[in-house]
Amino acid sequence: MTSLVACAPASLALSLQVAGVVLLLFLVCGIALGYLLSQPIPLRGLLDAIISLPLVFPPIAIGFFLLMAFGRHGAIGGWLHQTLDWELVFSFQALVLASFVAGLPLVAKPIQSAIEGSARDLIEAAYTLGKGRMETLILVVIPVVRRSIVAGLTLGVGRSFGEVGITLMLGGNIIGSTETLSLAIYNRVLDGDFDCAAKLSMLLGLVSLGLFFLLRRLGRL
Amino acid sequence: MTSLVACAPASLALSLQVAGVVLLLFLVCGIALGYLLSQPIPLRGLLDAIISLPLVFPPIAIGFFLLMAFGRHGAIGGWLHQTLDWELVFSFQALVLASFVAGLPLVAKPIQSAIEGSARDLIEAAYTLGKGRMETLILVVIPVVRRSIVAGLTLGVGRSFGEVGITLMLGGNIIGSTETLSLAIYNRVLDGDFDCAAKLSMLLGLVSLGLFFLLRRLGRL
Amino acid sequence: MPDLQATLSFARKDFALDLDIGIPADGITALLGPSGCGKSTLLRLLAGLETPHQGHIRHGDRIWLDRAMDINLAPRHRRVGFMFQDYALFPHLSVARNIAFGLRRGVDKAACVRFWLDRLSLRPLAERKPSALSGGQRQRVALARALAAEPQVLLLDEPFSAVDFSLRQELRLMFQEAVADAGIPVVLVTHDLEDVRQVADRVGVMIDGQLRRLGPAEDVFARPGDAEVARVLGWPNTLAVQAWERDTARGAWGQVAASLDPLMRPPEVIAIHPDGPTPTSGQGLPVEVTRVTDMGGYHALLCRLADRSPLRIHLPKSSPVPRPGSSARLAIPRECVIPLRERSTAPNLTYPNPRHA
Amino acid sequence: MPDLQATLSFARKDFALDLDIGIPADGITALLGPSGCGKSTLLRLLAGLETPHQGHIRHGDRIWLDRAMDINLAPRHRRVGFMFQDYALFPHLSVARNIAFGLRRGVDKAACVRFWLDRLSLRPLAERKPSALSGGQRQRVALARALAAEPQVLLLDEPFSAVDFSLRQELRLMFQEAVADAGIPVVLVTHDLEDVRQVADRVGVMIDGQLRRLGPAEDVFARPGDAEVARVLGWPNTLAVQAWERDTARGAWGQVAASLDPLMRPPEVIAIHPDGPTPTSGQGLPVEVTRVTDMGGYHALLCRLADRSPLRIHLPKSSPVPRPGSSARLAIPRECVIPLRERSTAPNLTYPNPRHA
Repeated sequence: MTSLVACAPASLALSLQVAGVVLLLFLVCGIALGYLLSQPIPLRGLLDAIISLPLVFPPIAIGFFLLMAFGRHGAIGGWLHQTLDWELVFSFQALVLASFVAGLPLVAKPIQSAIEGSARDLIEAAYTLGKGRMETLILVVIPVVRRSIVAGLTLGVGRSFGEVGITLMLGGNIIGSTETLSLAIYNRVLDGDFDCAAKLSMLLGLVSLGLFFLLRRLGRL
Repeated sequence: MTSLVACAPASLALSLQVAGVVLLLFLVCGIALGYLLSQPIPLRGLLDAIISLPLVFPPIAIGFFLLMAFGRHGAIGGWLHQTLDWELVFSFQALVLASFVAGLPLVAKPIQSAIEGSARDLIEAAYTLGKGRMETLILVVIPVVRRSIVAGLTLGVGRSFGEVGITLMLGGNIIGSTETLSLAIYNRVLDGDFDCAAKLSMLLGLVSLGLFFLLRRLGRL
Repeated sequence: MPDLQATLSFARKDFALDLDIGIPADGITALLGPSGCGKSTLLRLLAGLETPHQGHIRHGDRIWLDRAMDINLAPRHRRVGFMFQDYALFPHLSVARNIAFGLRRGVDKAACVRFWLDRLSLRPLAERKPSALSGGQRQRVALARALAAEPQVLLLDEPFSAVDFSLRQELRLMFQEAVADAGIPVVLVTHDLEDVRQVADRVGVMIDGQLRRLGPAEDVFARPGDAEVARVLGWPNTLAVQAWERDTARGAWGQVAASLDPLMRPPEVIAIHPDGPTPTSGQGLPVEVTRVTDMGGYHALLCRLADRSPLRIHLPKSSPVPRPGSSARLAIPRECVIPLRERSTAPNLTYPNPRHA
Repeated sequence: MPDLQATLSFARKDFALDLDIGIPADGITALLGPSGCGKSTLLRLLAGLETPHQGHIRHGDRIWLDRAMDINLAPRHRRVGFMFQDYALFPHLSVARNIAFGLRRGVDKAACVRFWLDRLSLRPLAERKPSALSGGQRQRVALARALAAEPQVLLLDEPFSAVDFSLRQELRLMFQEAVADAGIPVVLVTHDLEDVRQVADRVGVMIDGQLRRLGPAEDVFARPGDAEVARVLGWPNTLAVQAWERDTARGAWGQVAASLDPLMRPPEVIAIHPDGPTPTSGQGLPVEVTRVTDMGGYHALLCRLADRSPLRIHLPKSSPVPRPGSSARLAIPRECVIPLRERSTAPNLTYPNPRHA
């Protein structure tokens, strides 16, 4: 019997760090995008399509395209390397990017449809009562759709624990550096260490079950 | 430049076969479960929870638990091995099971909410007009929510092309046998064959884009 | 002609329904009540779309529901024609196919559909989908669909509320003629007094899940029984009485002379009939006139009493009309003042089924 | 007191709106029309919640919208009080906070909220959330919230439709008193004639996205202008005329004597006022009486004419009433027969703004 920490020395902390950073990103971008998508803005259809794409697009393919773009010879990666001498691929930031891309539609879309479903009249009422867009967002939209915001964040963070496809490609599954909890389970099974794999699966399962019941209480599953 | 088939000799056919079998399964189980979940049946909450779980539960962990259950020493796998001399793990059926588990909530849940949203009155109307449950399903429910059924099936099949986590664990990523398109891309990148990986990613991307635009036309994304 | 008898108890969250109702097979019974009183739930219970916690429903000699004996006929075996508030037409079927949907086996489908298309003037719309129909047309299709299935009971939930005002009169007439010779119990739930006045032979009033009054329409309108029911029936002026002195009722609003039934417990409320009071230069109830409306055959005066509570009276065109904004005194004839309890506690205000009376 | 003037063109899918309207700052203007006529869209255009394709809106001397000059004031700068049909109260805020939401800067918040709580009898509900209020209470909160923001124009979309019938009279009075001294243009959209009769000083009738009639309430009710408008205003009897012979109008329904204006194009429709006709034993229009209803002050007769089209007449309580189901003949006095065109084509039926007249 090996202890949990001995099974995957860095993975638990790494997954928690990724989840934490992604949660902050979702808190800002998810709410902002959900609000934007519910409003009649120009190019809304395109923005919506880009955000929604990962719901259907295979993660491995997304990961590959991101790898090509952010790799040292890619369009964005090359520029980053030359100007900032910074390489995103196979780093902590790559893991965050993977989780962010995979989870963003799960955060923004429920917020969008909650606003469209129950806050449209209220937004208009706030406008007629003299409030601007920003005041309306803070005073009306966020408090009214708070349950959907929590649900969206839960789904998004849950996805970050489970994400494999993009993470494999962009993170590289480097033990001790970009080995997340999910990948650690896979690696332990490959090593034949089923005892560790079971422990890590239980841990991940418990976290997910917690998120799952939170979502059901919010009425969003 | 290598041809697509040379890149992954069996993967394209394998992914299409998995998608086809899973589509048939979804057509029966997805609609039946969507209808059941929309009706006031006993244990509905539990059934709903089991079907919805993969939306939050990490695929690698699901894969691990299924591997334990269906492996030669697992509860179900051991029985299958002893009575039928059949081993599911690392087989074609394992790939189907992986896609089915991952995609089922994406099929059943939209059908359920479409029925709850727009067919509830119609179902009751059919009952008062002398029809039973089965007649009502065929004469009223399926025609009325057909757009949601197509959308659900599209999402489910799309997921089968992109599934990695459960497939890795349960299928084993055996080249020539359980190497799906998504896994083939991963394997080519590991081999450093970026040319092949790009071609396969483009292929997978085109299929997914097709499904994606179908879904947007159905108004479901 | 089998009647419908039901005794039902039903509870859900903050709502409870508890009543006993008998509906004969001739004429139309209208159920009125404030929103949330349980009118629609009652219809759903009768149709079998909800199951009561306790209860008994009998149609003629046949038992549809008996919780004690564990009998609960499925909706499709009750043969109830149910018209939903939004009509619930099948959107993927044409008008003709909607009407044909519930036809019994052995019926000549084409002939039956043709009959109902003609009966409700729907012939030119036979091949349209419901989405291409107006509100009034949908209403007629829903009625034709319900009646074509030869129901044993017809239940209608707000049948005219989704229809434009100017069409309602014609639709009410069509409805009346279509069900006139059906010879089945017909129950119509509505919140529109005009519906009730125009089509109902019997009126039931539901408040808080209870049937507080049921009887022939004229009788219910003339003698509502208590003040809550009177308000539901559109009686405009119900004033709380704080004290009785001999035959005079007093409140913050003023005082009027009234005839008291010595056997009755002192009434808590008086209702003032709008048709009797007239402005007077002598003694009378002081009011402030807020608005005068020409209603065609008469003038409607809206007034405020001393405590600002409203009073509505109707003056014949021949009488002089006070100016809006002016003060006036009203002579209130004693026979226009009806003393009422706020809420009747009599055990059974249900009007007995005429067949058993 | 600045008035509101608007000229608007707006189109969306199968709906187009095209009109010219002037609303003075005194009294209440009610807009009536069948569902889908564009009443609510007009309110949204005035508030700036929708943008017209062409148009001009002026409030007093200030231009709110001018598409030609690319001026389009945002809703929050128009200072329009808008009452939504479902009230759109903020569910997470108490009644008091809802009312305080739109208060201008520099206003004594607590005092202003207290004033409006008292004015609309909401004081005991100040700390409740909207979900704990009844329909009528929500309506009052929505009105208080709109008025507390000191709007320059007040727009109300079906303000009484979500309220139980028996409360509407009192709410209408409260509404009238609350806006009486505001001195701003008030526009109320409704489909309820009773709303209009009780609160409106001016009436506008919209049909198919056009303002077909606008004027003082009595004037519009008495002279609707054409048959479509008359039906919206609740005139019950409009009959299509197939032929005129001297002063007699004929149709499949029968014939009646009518006075023709020789300058007018031959009218396509006659309207029969329900208050004049009486049963006669001599010559008259043959009808079948379908229903007789006691309306309190009079009897309402619903009849079918020769072609089964309905006719409604009101008889004083003193006259004898024919039995339902019987045939009768009606004497129709010439002054009760109003010839109308089905649809007026006069270029401008808009009532001129009193300030410019």
